[in-house]
Amino acid sequence: MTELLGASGQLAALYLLVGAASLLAASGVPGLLLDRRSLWGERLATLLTVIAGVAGLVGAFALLAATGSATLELPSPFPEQRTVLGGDALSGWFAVPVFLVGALGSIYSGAYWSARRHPRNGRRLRLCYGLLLASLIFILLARDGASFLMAWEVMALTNFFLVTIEENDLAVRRAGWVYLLYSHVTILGLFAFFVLQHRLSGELGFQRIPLQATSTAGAVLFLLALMAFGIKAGVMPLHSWLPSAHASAPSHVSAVMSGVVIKMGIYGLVRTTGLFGDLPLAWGVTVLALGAVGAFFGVVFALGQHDLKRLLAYHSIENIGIILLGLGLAMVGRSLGRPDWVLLGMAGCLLHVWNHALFKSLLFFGAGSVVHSTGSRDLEQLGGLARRMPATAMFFLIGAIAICGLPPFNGFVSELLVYLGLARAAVAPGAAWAALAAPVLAATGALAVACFVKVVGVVFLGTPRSAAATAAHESPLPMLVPMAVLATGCALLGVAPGLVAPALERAAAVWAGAPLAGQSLAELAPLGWVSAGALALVALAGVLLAVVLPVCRRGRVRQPALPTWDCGFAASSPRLQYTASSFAELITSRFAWALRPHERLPGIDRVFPASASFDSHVEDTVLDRILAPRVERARQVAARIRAYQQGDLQKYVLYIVGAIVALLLFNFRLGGLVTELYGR
Amino acid sequence: MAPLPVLLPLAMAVVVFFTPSKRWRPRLLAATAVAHFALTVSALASPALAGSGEWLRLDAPGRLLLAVISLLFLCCAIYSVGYLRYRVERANRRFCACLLVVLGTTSLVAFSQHLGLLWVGMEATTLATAPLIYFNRTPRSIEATWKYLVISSVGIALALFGSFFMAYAALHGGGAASLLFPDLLSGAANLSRPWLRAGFTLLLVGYGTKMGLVPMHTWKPDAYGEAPGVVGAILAGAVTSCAFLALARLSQITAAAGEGDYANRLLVMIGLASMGVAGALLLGQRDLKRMLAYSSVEQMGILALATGLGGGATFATLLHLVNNALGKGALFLAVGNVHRAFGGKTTGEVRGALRRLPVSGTLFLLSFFAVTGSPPFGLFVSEMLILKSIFAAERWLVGGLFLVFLFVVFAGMGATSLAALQGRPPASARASNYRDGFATAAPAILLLGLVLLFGLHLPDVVRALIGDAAAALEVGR
Amino acid sequence: MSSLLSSLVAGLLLINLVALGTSRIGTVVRAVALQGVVLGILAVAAHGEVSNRVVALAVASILLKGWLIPVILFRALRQVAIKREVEPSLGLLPSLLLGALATVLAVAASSRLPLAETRLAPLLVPASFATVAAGFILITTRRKAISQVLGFLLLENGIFIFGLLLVEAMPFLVEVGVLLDLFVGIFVLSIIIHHINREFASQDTRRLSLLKE
Amino acid sequence: METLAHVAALLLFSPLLLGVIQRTKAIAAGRRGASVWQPYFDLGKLTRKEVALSQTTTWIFVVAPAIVVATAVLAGLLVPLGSFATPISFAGDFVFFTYLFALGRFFTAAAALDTGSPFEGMGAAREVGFAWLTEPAVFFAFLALCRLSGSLRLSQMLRATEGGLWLEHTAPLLLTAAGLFIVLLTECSRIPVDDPNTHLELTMIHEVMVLDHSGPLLALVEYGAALKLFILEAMLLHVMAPTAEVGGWPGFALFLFGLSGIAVGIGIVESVMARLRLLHVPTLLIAAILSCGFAFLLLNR
Repeated sequence: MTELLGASGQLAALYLLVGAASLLAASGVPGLLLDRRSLWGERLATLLTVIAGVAGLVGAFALLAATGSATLELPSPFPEQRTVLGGDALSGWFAVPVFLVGALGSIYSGAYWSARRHPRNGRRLRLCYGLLLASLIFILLARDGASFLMAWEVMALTNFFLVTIEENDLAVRRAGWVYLLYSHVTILGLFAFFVLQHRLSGELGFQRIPLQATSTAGAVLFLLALMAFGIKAGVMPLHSWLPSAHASAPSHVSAVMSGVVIKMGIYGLVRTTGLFGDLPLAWGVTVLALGAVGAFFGVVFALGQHDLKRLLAYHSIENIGIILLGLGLAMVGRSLGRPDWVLLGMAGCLLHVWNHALFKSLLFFGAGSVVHSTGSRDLEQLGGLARRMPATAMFFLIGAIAICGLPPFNGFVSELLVYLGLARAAVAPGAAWAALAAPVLAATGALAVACFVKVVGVVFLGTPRSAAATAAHESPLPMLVPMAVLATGCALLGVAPGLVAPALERAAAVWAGAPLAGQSLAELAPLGWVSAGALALVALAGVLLAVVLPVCRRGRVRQPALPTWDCGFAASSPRLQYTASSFAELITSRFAWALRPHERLPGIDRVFPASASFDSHVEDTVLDRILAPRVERARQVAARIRAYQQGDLQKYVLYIVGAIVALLLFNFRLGGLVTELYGR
Repeated sequence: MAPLPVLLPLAMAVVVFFTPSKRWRPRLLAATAVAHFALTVSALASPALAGSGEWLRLDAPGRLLLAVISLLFLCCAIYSVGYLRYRVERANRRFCACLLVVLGTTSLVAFSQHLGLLWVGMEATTLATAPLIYFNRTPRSIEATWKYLVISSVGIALALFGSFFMAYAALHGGGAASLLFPDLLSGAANLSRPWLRAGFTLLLVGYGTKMGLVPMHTWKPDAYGEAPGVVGAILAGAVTSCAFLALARLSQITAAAGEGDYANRLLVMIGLASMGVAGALLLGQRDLKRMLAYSSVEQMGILALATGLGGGATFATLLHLVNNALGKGALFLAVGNVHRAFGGKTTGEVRGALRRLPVSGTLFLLSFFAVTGSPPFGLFVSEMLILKSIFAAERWLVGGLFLVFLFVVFAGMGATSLAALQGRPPASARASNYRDGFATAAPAILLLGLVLLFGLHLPDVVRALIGDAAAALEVGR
Repeated sequence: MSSLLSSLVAGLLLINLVALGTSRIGTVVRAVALQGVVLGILAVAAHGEVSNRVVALAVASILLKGWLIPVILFRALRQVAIKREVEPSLGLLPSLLLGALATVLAVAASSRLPLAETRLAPLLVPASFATVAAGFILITTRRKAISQVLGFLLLENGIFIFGLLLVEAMPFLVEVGVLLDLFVGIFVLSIIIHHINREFASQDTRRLSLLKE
Repeated sequence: METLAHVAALLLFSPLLLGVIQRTKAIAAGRRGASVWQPYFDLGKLTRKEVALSQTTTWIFVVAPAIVVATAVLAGLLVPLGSFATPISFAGDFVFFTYLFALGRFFTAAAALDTGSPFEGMGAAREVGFAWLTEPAVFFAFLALCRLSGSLRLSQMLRATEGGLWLEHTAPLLLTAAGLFIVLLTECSRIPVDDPNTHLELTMIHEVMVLDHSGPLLALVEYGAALKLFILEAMLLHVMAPTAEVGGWPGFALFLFGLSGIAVGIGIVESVMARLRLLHVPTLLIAAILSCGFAFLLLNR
């Protein structure tokens, strides 16, 4: 790998990132001093965020251009500890989407959550938004446990305030509460993780752990990290907080949450697995299995939804699964000493992190634009929006194709890398079982196609299913420009993935702990061919359209245009269209055992049944069918303990007597007294 | 002769008691608190002022305790100036006087080097706080006062019994039966083991009652629930700290006498029990102030547990003591404001506090996160250090339970607090004249700010103060 | 001399049983007062050489426990206008038996504890244990608030008995402080009792259970 | 030259296979039937007809057929014919291959929903509802072929059977072939999965999706279907027979003949079998997954 940037340049980049992060943290502050309705507050916030975003992107790319890492030290609240900030290619890689999506989201919010329409909570939103982005950067730069945890918690709390910004809604409060509980489990897990890691390595932070990971302590460490970061990333089955939280937040916040915040969990997993000198095979297999399960069932649950944003949230779970497949493959490769798998897996994992950030934020922006103009997130209320908001439809379609991993967009590239790694495993002797993930991934892809055909079709195509959808209008420019940027990004990475190959290699090298000898992405993956294929596809389609479109223009179209052929079925109405649920039914019915849909079926009791209605909605099975009952039981146990605080003074005094007697008996049982007596 | 920080408040108490003007009493209170703080600072600065008597001397732990007490009182005094302005209907003669007495007696505890004298201070504190709890003159507050008095008197009596056992242990050991901490420590080797054990057990129960360790915690929710927020702050911040320091000294002596394992086992057991029971009682708690009481029980449990780790975590424990005192103070004051503004303290009556009281509501929310040990607040640092020494001692089970209980407590407190903070104020909530003012908001902000500061960067002064105290409590372990 | 001591101690134990055995609160108050006086005498008798300090202490405690506190309690008793403890949560006879049992256990326990010297301790240690136990029984079985105060007094007396073993250990200041605290405590308690009576129109502590989970 | 032949065969030969199938069915049913060239006439006629566009449809409806054909052609360039070198070949091109068809499916289904007709929505639902079972089967087949050939390039994977390997690994190859045949029947919407020339919309899958297409657009759709059939048959043939053994032009001719043979086979299946109930189709597809999966496992013994 070529050294493009010296150590000094790296340090400068690090300072640049810190500065940008501080700017982000400050972005919401001026608004506090201004009137809650004044537009200047939000304009200023957006301006600061965009400046910080540009500066940060420069810094992040600078880090990506260098090997090795730069660090700087500050005093710490802990005795004999230092606060250490550091920057390397891995941090840089994860920092890029933070700045990009963050800045775009801030622009988007100017129209989506304007101070005019939301005077009450606009200032709080902008303040927390800036703090959230800043904390994300500090998470990426923190090298010691204490500051990592601090930044982590700031992220968790600001994120909580953003989720509960519309706290009047009970559902939002519940979503926020579940989120808060989960994130506290995370923080406690990390708490234990770092303390244990300090116990093992004598260093409270991201230092290589000397002891071999095969020991029990190592395994405990790994499991703690997997739990804590898994919750944040939304790894099945630790994902339950995610769908409702992402659905409740304002759309540009959902975009940031889904696009970059949950990636911090991935970042944590990558960092921690990178800490260990050696990786047991079992760990890689575990991650691989989690990835497969998450990807498949994530999309299955998504098919069951008819809330647009919940559906997208479940797709985040699916994509996290795909990312984990890459990570797991890399881990297996390291255990089995196969640098080519390591590079392919890690590259797939990291590239998909970027890709998901691009198309998932794009989709959430699109969803937000739909909500903005129709005021509804319910798929069954929408339809025919492509005619009313063509630009949004266009961008959403691009995002949909990209998230399905179809060429010529970016999703395909990262999935291809993972597939290549898996196929190499299939060819290799003795590790073919790893390749079993490939068919699962294929099924996932096909289901994703099904799901997004459903979304695009039901939301944007056909005819409107409600008055709100009929009255829909195109969103203002500040909401469209960010989508355009992201869509361009999807296309660019899809057509020219070669651009990021060197950066990918550096980041993967950081994880592997040493440059991967003799491995280069250019040799392992046909990135050039991918570009060629994508371009060929576009060209072919272009040529055909050049032939077809004139035909469809010039007089050959039957005038006047007539309604759709209804197969002789008179009185066809928009209500007759296939709904989202009915579209997915063929698939979801096969997974009723996992989805547990709540259904209300009308019974047909007489010859001419009256008009009846059928509805079904899918809750989060893990949360509602598994966790909720356990929590209820815990409550009952607690209630039993309460009964002892029954307000009777005499009983209280009896407790004291009991305590003395018990402790003295404990004293006797220890036998210390006896030995004292007879010892003398 | 007893030093000024003890005498001044007591004298002022008398003055205040005989001050006719209702408006001047709170001001005198505040003035005294300021003076006391000044005295404390000077005492910290120059050992000469730290008293030189054999019984009344300010050693390092005492210095730390005195600093905490004085600071907390300063804030509470300023707060009560604003608070009493809203309670003009109540006579504040006893209130102000008793507050000052408590200040004096707690300072006495900080100064006392003699087990018996320390006991006198604690008992006096108990008696002086009773009228404070009784401030509201409602049947509920009477009941609370009654329970508080009986239970803590019984407990404190047991502490006296334990102190006698200690003396007898010394006597039996053949030494002069002295209850001076230095003597006990130096002569620890030949204390009679059974009397020592029995004595420590009784003292643990006795001062544990004042701290509110399970199962002696029963008075706490009632007292904290019915007393004004400022009194709760003092009880949870200052009085418990005094009791804890007594326990810490005693466990040090016990350890020096070679019975450390025994004492530690008791402390860890009781500490975990306190955390667990507090967590259970916090789940589904609907009363904000009782919630604070149980949270205090949990914090005391953490302190006991950390002390039971056998010296490894002394610095962390004392840091936690400081953080808890300040954080609890902030929380109590903020909740007190909310209580004022809604005229109720159950989640049925209090909703949408964030909207009705932007300042106090936010303070409430933040200090909730602070008290549950979320970074970047100070309690996070101390809890992390404590967990560190738990793992360092390879008490994996204890560590696991510690984490689980922390989560349960967070879940319980969070559900209650958020129910009170979020949403819209209920129509039933009667409008009140209470608005966030300087006197009622600033103290909480100051306390919370300090907790935050200790979380981000521990000033060298504080670090030195805690470090010396820790070193002093490590001697002979 | 030791016969005097032993008879005094026996008296103490007897008083405990009386306090446990009667339902008339007035009697209990008198019993506790008498116990205070006996304690004073014991304090002097316990120590061979009679120093002014011991005497002063004895006089103080006799005055306080034998006169002042009973006066306060009788006043309280008059205010609340009740005569006897009806329906205790544990019947009189059982509590009596319990007290006897506690005494036996106290003797047994103290016999197993290592004692410094053999003149006083064998008498005083069991006596103090037994009295403390009696105090606890009184607090936990009687329902009237004032009876609980009396139980607390017994508890204090028991501890005082033990304190006699180490007069030289206790600085005068502390002794006085203890007595002062005791006095103030009883005083405050009687005030609260007064308020309880006014607010709840009763002395029954069962009414005092508004505050619970 | 070879590339030219490849492209020519792909573009021109594919409709013939449809004709062959129709003819076979006709003969099997005792009729003379239309000539095998009939599909060409149909396509020609359709291109000359006018287009009828529904009021509800958007640009997606127009773009979809073009994309279907484009993807099919591109995919066709990845599959070797006979022993000739493939025009495009790179490591992992089998993923590209599969995802191209997925893209085509995406647009076909989207276009169907674009019309807003309940029937076409139904067809789209069925199309995507079966595809998620065919793709794993295809990937298992590919994994087996990777394993067999030790290469990640479609051109070499499909020629893995040369050099007597075929006789060595008969069992897994036959299993794979069986699985792929089921996939082919599903993807090209043949009996027993779908009946291309039924007239009851409620029972259709592919046909009902394109009800609203007309004129040149319909021509493109039909042509795309023909290409798909051609490509999948080519794949199947490679797996079924050691196609690489006979090299050069004779091999190429032989290969095309083999394709027609498979078409005949399909025709016979269509005439002897009845259409399955929709609910039983997934079972059939799971059988396809299993047989390909077994093939892969067998190769890992």
